[in-house]
Amino acid sequence: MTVKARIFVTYKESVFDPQGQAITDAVQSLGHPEVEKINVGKFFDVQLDPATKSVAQTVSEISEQLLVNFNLETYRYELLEEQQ
Amino acid sequence: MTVKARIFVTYKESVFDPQGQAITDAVQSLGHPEVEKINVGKFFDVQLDPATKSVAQTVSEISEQLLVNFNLETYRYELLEEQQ
Amino acid sequence: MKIAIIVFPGSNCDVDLFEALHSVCGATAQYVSYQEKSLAGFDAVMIPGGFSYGDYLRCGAIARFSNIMPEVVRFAAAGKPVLGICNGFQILTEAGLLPGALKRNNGLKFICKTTALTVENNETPFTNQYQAKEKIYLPIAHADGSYYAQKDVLAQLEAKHQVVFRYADENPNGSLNDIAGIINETGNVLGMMPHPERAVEALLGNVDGLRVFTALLAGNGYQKEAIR
Amino acid sequence: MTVELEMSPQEIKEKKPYLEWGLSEKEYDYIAQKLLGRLPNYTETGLFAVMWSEHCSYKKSKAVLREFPNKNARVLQGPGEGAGIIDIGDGQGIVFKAESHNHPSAVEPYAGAATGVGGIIRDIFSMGARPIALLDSLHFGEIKDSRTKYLINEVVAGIGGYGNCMGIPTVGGEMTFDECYADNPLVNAMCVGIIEQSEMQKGQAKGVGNAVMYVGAKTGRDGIHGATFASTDFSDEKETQRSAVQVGDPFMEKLLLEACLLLTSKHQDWLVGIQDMGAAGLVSSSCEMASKAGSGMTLDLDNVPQREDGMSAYEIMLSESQERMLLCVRAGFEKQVQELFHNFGLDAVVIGRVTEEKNYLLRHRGEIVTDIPVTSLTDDVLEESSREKKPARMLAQSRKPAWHPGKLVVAATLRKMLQQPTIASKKSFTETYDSQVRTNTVVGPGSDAAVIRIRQTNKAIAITTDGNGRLVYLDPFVGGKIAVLEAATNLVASGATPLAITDCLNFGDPNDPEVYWELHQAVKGMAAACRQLDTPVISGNVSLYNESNGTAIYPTPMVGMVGLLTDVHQYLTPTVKQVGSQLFLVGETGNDFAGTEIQKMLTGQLSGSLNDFSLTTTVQRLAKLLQANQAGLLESAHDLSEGGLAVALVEMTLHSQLGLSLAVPFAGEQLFSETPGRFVVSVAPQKVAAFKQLLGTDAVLLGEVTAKRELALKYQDGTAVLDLEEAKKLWEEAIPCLMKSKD
Ligand SMILES: Nc1ncnc2c1ncn2[C@@H]1O[C@H](COP(=O)(O)OP(=O)(O)O)[C@@H](O)[C@H]1O
Ligand SMILES: [Mg+2]
Repeated sequence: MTVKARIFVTYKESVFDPQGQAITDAVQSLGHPEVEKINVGKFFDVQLDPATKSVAQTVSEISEQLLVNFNLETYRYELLEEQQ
Repeated sequence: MTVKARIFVTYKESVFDPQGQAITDAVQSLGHPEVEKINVGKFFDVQLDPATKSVAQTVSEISEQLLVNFNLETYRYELLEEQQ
Repeated sequence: MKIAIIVFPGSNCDVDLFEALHSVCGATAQYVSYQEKSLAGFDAVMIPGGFSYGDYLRCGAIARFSNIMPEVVRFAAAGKPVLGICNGFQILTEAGLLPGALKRNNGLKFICKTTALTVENNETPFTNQYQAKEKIYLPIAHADGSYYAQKDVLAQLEAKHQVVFRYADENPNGSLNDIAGIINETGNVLGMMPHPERAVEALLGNVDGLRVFTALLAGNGYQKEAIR
Repeated sequence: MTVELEMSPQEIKEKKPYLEWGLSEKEYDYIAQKLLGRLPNYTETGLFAVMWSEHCSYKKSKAVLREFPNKNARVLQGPGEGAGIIDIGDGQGIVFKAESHNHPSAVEPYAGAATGVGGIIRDIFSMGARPIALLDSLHFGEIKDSRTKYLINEVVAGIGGYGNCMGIPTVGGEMTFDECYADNPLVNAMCVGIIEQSEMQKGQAKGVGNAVMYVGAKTGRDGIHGATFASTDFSDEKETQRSAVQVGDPFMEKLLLEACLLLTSKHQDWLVGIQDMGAAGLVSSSCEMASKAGSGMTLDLDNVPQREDGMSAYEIMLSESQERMLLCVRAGFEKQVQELFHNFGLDAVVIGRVTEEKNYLLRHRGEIVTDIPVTSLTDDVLEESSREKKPARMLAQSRKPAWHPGKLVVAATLRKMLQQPTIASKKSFTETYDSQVRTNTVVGPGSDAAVIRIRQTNKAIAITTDGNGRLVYLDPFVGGKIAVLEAATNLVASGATPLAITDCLNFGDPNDPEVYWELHQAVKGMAAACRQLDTPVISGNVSLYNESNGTAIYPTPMVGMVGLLTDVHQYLTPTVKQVGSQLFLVGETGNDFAGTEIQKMLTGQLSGSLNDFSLTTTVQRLAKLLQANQAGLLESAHDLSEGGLAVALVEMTLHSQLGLSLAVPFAGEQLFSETPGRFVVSVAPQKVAAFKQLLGTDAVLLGEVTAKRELALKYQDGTAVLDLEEAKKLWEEAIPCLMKSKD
């Protein structure tokens, strides 16, 4: 069986995100005063077989080992629906 | 009022994503045979005021103008719950 | 002194480092593949700049899982000198040998230019041939060189004089406290974004980086502090 | 992905899908009747269409390209291989080539520019050479709308993104701005490599039974029909129908580079031939390798590493996925080659064999999908003769009186001119290129030419790219001469002896007789200059159909020239060095205002005819200057190009703290004349006598270097003073300011 988990990685609140800032500025200058702020993050869609290890465990292991730099970033994850 | 929309941007299926490949390889070689594949995407959390323009309209406008490169990428969006 | 230059897939300043050590300083340097499992026989380790693993995910994130890295960690723990330049610095932070992280430049672009630096700590094995607070010029060439660490970590770095190089006239990338290079607490692991190996020959217009290497090669007795 | 149902040969004949792929009815009939004696199937028709496209076959430009000189005693490899090679002594060669990626960059600027760089790098290491430098030649619309700014930012980022990651320094180039390039920007890249002559490779597949091996990235549906796409002009309608964009992976290419160089330098006994998969991917690389060696070849397409499911033979053969190479490996060494590549984490797979029969045989899913003579794809192309006609605009121009700027307020004009994007500092772009990696860059971006030291020797090479569409537009023949001459003057001003050139011929639709005439005349002019300079054309590239919605760009041949310094320490830069040095103008100044920066700035358009000039006299002047430099008489040198003497003088002071006090023997406006083949040099006081004696009347003393940070000018009808710190600021800030401004 295969399930899909989506891991969201974002900068911690206290970390300045120059890209988010640049995109917010650009969007506003393109004529979107209705946009107040844009934050940028990345996500990882992990396709995995939960037979031997729980999804939660795989996700926390790979996030801690590789996907997330805890100096800067935090993460959350969710399971994706099959039809996705 | 302020609402939050999350725009997900991913490569189109046929586009080669070297980064996803490299991360998949790395995770597997770290001892995660249960992981079959990792795809990478980015997301934008857009904080906006829907008083003058609908969320759907703002999202489609800024995606087309700036956030998404339609040669390579596609997007979807969802509204985020308030407490998020 | 025999120096190991670690080569990862995607390293590209390895040759420059080798030439600086070998052709310019006359030192014994040897390339060591990321696949190796031993650093036996080496007296110093240098991790060159470049784009290990294409800088995919985060700069240096994937490289730190190579075979050689546990050995580099052991080498550092033994108090022997380790120098990481540019991508090498990023790898050292990802590996936890140095605190903090290197983020995308505030201007979001790759920058290649000469920057002014102040030597903040001239009591390290790499900088003891510079004057205290000496102003020098070294090239940078990176897209992700903005140093970040949490407040308490920064305070500690400052308190313990672990900031070795600071950008002087202008901060090119948004580094906190204008940090361009830091050393670990024990004083044997240096990470720096500027490229001293690009500034060792008058023909190329700059020799301000030379003393990083000559200091290490001369080994002016500063290691004793490093070995607790 | 849906598998398209392929048309039968009969359906192809009736429905003529090949017309859309760029094959004409005449060509189709010739293939069916004369070459095959039967109707080609779907895959075969696709192969012919792509191989017979202008991009692969040069069927329209071949006749013209024959006019280029391409041999002399130094040429080790002329046009025909991945790149040309020139002898620099000590058993070493310099390998170089330039390539255009205009159309892909217009569609997807980051990936287009990046894969352009990736492609030209593969051309260099496919010869067995280590790439040591990259240059670019970029032409965009005026920096005013957000689309142009986006194109500029993305193209520059794509070039830097690829080269920086590869660890190949981008050391120079050129960048101009003109409305004609707004929808069709020109993105040309040049790569230079160094080779041990004993390690030179060829793209050939010979020796019956030898293996054809595929190495590098997997094949996807990227850029299918990219090559034929490049051969038909854009219209907005087509822009929406384009096929998958090719994305580059410089990390993969870095691994491929190191693996291939290990193979070519250490294991020559395993290797018969090597070629990169560029335009038209697997088909063009494989059939060219076979045809060059007079061999036949069979390929088993099921063995081709694939990234996507259900790819047809047509798609596999035509895919332009990046970072792939094709090898011909001596039978029995396949395992060793495989292992070598595996050590770099790369795929290496036997996909076919060299055969005795001279046919090109492809198998896919148990069927023979192609069986045609190898040479039918490469050698039997119907060369097309084209009609030529002198453009009507030229005839009209020649009847008008020449444009003259009239009396000018020199200082104000100069200040304004320093802010013209074509003249202003490009530092905000070149700073995003790693120009120093490999630590051989003696002179990087911002001088007349880049100077790269050759390690383990006392030598250096100098490299430049130049092109000036405006001049070629006004007079293709004289403009073509000037394009080559300007490259040569840039090298001489850097202290180097010009050796050879590569080129990219960026033109419009060759079916337009006026465009074809421009192409032909420009090549004639370039060839004449190359002959006089003894700088053969050892490689190059043609990019036609540079039009959008029916309007062509200026005809813009780009010249990439390489020169040699036998002693690296003799390199020169424009920057003046010390107070008291004497400044000389070398070469006569005329009223050359047609197509100049001053004309464009003051009138907003180009008009007039170019004055022809003597190549013999000019080339003699270059030789004398080289002689003066070799005798150690020059302190700095700068050739005059856009903006004429006025701009050149300012440029010589920009990176110093010094000033100039000069008197020029002509009228104020002539400070902006762009008479080709001129230089300004500075000479230390104690060398002046020797310099004067060598140069004779060719050099005119203008004045001297001062400690005051100003340019003080006397001219026949007035005086001018320019604050150089202010001038520098204007020059530096012009482009960043334009790039930031809101539309
Ligand atoms: N796109 C570019 N890439 C790299 N270097 C560039 C680029 N554009 C301009 N330069 C550098 O800026 C300098 C001036 O360019 P240019 O005005 O074309 O010089 P010239 O007129 O002497 O040929 C050259 O050193 C060139 O290398
Ligand atoms: Mg010049």
